[in-house]
Amino acid sequence: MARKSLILVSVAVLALVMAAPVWAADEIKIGVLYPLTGGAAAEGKELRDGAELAVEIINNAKPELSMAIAKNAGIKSLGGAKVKLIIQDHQGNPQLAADLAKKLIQDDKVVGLMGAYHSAVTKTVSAVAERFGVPMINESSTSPALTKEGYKWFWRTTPHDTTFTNDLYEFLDGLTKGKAKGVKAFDPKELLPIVSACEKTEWGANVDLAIKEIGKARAVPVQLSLLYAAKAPDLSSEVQSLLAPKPATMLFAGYGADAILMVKTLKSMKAQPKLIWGQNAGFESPEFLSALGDDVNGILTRTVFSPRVGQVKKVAAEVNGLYKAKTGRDLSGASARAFTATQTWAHILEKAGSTKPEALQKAANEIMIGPDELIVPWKGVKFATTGSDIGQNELGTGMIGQYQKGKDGKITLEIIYPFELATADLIYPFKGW
Amino acid sequence: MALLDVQHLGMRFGGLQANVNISFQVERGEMVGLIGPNGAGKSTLFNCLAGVHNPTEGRILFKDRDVTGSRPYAMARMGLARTFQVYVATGDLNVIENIMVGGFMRSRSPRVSREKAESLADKMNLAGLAQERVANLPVAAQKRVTMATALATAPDLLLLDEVAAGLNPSEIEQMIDLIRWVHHDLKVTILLIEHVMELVMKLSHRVLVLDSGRLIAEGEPAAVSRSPEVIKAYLGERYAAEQRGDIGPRTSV
Amino acid sequence: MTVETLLAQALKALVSGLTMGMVFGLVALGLTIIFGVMDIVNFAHGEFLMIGMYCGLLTYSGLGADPLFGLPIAAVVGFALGVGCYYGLVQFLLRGPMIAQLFGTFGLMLFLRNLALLIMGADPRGVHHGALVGKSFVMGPGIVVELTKLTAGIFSLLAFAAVWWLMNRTRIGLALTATALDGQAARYMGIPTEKMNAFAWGLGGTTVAVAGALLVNFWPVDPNVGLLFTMIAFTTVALGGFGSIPGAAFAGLIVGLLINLPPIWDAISAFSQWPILTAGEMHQFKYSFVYLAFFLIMVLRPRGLFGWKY
Amino acid sequence: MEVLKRTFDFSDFPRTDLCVAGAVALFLLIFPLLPHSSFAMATMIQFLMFSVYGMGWNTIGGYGGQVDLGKAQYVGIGAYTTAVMMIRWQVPFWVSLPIGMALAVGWSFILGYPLFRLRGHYFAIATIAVSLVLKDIFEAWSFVGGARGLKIPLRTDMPSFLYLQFREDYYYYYVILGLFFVGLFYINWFRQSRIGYQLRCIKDNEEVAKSLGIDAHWAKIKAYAVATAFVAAVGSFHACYNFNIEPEDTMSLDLSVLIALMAMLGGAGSLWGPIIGAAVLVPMKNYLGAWFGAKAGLVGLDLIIYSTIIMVIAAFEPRGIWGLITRLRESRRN
Repeated sequence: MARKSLILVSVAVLALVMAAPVWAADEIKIGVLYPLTGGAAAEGKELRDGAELAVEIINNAKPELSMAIAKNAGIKSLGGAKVKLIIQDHQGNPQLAADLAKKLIQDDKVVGLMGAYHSAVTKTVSAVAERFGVPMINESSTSPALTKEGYKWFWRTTPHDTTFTNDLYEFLDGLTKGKAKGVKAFDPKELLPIVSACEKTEWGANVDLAIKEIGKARAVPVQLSLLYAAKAPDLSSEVQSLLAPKPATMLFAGYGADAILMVKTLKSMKAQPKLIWGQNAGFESPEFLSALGDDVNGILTRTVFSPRVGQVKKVAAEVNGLYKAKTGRDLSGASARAFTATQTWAHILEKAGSTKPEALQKAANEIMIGPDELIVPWKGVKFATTGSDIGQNELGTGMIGQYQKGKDGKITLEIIYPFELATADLIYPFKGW
Repeated sequence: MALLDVQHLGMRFGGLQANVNISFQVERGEMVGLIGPNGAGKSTLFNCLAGVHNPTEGRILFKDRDVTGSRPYAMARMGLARTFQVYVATGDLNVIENIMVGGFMRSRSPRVSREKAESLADKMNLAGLAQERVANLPVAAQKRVTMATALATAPDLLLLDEVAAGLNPSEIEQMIDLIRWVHHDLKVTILLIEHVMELVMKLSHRVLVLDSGRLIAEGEPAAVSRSPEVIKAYLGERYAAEQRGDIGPRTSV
Repeated sequence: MTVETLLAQALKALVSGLTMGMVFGLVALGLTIIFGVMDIVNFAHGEFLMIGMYCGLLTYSGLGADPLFGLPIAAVVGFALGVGCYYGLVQFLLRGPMIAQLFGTFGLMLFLRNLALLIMGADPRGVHHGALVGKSFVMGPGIVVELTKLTAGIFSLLAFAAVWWLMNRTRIGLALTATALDGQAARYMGIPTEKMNAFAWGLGGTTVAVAGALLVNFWPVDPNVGLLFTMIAFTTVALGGFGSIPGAAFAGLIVGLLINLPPIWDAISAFSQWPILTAGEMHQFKYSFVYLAFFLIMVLRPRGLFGWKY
Repeated sequence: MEVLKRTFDFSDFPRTDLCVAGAVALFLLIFPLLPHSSFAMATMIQFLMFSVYGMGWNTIGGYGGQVDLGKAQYVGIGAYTTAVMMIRWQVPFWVSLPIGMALAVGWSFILGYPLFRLRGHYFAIATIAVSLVLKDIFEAWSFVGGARGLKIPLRTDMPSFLYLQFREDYYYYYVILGLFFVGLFYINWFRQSRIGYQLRCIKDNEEVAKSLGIDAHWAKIKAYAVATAFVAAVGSFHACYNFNIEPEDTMSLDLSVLIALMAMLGGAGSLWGPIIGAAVLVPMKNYLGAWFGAKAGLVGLDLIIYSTIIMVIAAFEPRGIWGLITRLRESRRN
């Protein structure tokens, strides 16, 4: 018995005391945390593919691309060192993500981190990065609270929900003034009342807050807002409440299956709003489209990227071509943002000329990437160093897209905001199901 | 004053009147038998006394206090212990630990109750089985364990529930000696509920007879066994009794 | 808001609650059959539902047929699954204590869910076309009834009647009841209790898998969908009393009505602004009402509303 | 004195067990000095956390035989007490730890009274239900951050033992290791104490227990409170270790089930069971996930293996791994 236990113990010891793997010296390792399994696995794969494409472009000279990172192979100021991503799967679990972040920092000795999609996970990982003084760039978590901590080692390239919600109200305002392509000006009262429903975790609760506060400040208050449990079998009572004030504008924030169920329930209860808008995530994911089919026609979603950007940005079309050749899919909001964050890492490394944390911190705070470099339709990447949003990219902007069924019967996400980038006429009012 | 005083006790389950107007007393130091045919209401009465059921009528005085409707654990703490017909103990407690649990009622200290349990086990011929699980023991030993456990609570009155059922004649003899020892040496008053007449007749100072929920006779064993009421009550069971051959008063019918 | 709108909201909530309640009852039916016969709570119940849903989905996406043709397929798959789980796992669990049974079926739940993940992937999927898909009809002023839910509700009534008939009026049902009341006695009477248990699992699996194939006409399906229904099914079954078939039907309705309270509250709160829980906030506690009602009824009546087993 | 003696009295275990236990204790003490990966360190901390959770659950679930699937709510109470007090009033961890335990225990008394009127499956499901109600309340309660949760701000004076904020994990390791040993010795006292024996008797046969003067209802409530104190303490630690808590991760059904599962698989109702359960399941979960999940593309395979092991143990040795060891030992003796 004793012998057996001892064997068990020593096996456990061996399993735990696994030495950290050793990597070649001329590689710059960046630790990446994405949800490759679990509820957001599909988005996780998009993110990974986007980041890996960026690394390919960084590490190989691709003079045909009009991007700084494509000019030469590797990071020039570091003697052409190659970037290597070490990708870990956090399964959407904040605790596991924190453990993996520690592993990346201490065992793999990465120079920086990138990730982690879910706002709740990014929150935990950014705390680890801050504790260890390791720079972290976040590509796609949009909870405004993440940059309210005053962290010195956390930067976020994507615009956050306050920006997106501001965009939404800008859009509604412009819409009534006749700025939207194909729609004449009309009485703003037509868009009232506004109702909203958000799923109740970290992210949805923050979106709910932003929608209410910004609406109030702009004197278009939300009449009814509610939070619902995403892991629930039925949304009919929520929809009944939402429909009670006969809403013209309906705003949503949902992650995955709940967003699909919400639209199905709206349809079954014969909702007739003029406008349905979703705050990305569940409303922008590929399965939203595949599960609902034609039912999405006319629904709006906030996004940061659509293949249609290629019509107005040459570099976006070029990168999208490479991405499609590699994966067979178009770039999505997730993959485009992962690409941009990886690109930002390359610029920071180039500027720092070193992999020391302090040099990277200084470079990140000083960096300025112009709009021509980016595939996303932003004004650039420049991080705030003062104010209430430290580490936030000040030049990021959002977009609003609309699912539209084309003549060929295929559904595409057309850009309708910013108005100057619009790729199609807005379908307004919502035609119903 | 009587140790146990039952006054006009009645128990009704829905439409079924299991006990009707039962009154009797048990004096300190007595050994009383409670008999009756199947379905006479013995178990119901027993459960009322032990606090399992709350009687619907009448009251129970124990040590001059009204204990009607007290919970089983409260009855036990007041000094009324009981045994179980079938002592189911499937868990991981062994014999000595089972007895210890009884001892814990009077003492917080594991050392004190272990010593007490060991001395009881020794006296009740359980010392050799101390480390066994109760479920693995033969019936006779299980009966001794349930008695020892009850005795560990240092009761004033011990209710014995069919301690002889399922035992062979020689085991019954041993059980009789054991009960005498408990009564005499430990100075515990005993109320026996029993099917095995031999045991009741040999041990009891006084016998109570229940039939159809009523107390139909009370008195010394010999007198009760001649009572016409009692004989009539057992007539219905006569066939079975002849088969078993364990009913004493049959010859006097 | 006026009293009329309040009444209209209440009526809508009532209709919605009753239809949803029948759906919950249908989902819970299989659980209560299994519990009734052998005192075992099946944690994997929701996963059986999920498998039924995938049967419907694959009929649609794989064979290109109406998802309703998946119903018989789901019935066969559900029966095989139930019987397979019984002989492969549950018969061993029955020998152990309750805690082993709980964790055994919990393991089964994890197993089936992750098997589905491995095979089907994580994406939620839905059906686009079919006789029931996306159809609903208006019943009176503003009351909309979803056709899938209504069909499931009618189906639920039929299933309850059929199972009640089976349990009370047929030889096999009487044998099941005998097994449920006293397995050992039933064995002495020559009832093959092992087979009866397996049959109960098969029957439970069939009802829930068929429910799943029906629900996929409305609900999107992903490997985690089972969990959403499992807790509701548990409370429904416990509320009605474990093992009670009419109890499950009745408790399903109660649960359905309880989760439709928030819209009524919204209408009421329009009359005056309450300091806490203004319109909309009640939805966060939608399921708490179910759990609280369950807890209170349990404490006041520990066998459940119709329970005969403790 | 007797109490103290019993706390450290392991004499009823065979010598081989004590040798193994001593070796493991030594290993745990020197683990941070051995070469290790930080993932291993994080795994060890989780192992210790789940051991203490399991030891707590074992009092009511193992010794008392009441299948409690709602322990996560007390993890939440402990975690939230510490986080709220630290954020709002700068109260040190060591002060909020006992307060959190006291609050959780108080709540457990309120809940325990009605809960223990139920038995068996009804009890198990009711514990889940009340736990989910509390989670709903916390998700809506803005004072504790609602669904957005709470984040403990990083201090500038790290390492701070008072506020339990460290950069390196081995500090946390030794804190939780301390809790682990305190818990282990407490349980060792508990199992040999009056309440310990009484609970085991209740588990055996409640009728018998009552006839021996045991107020079974009250004894269960007491054991439930002890279990609660354990998980609330680890909850407080969890808040400081993670810096960041939400109802979703501290009060979820998953956590409740995991706590009970580890204790049960290791061997409910034995001193070593919960520790063995955590030692097997935590590394398995973490490392299987790392091996199969992302790398091999076999999503879900890790949990399939994991759940198969759960099913096999539940089916063939309901007393868990410790039961298996006991059985092997008995068969060797015979």
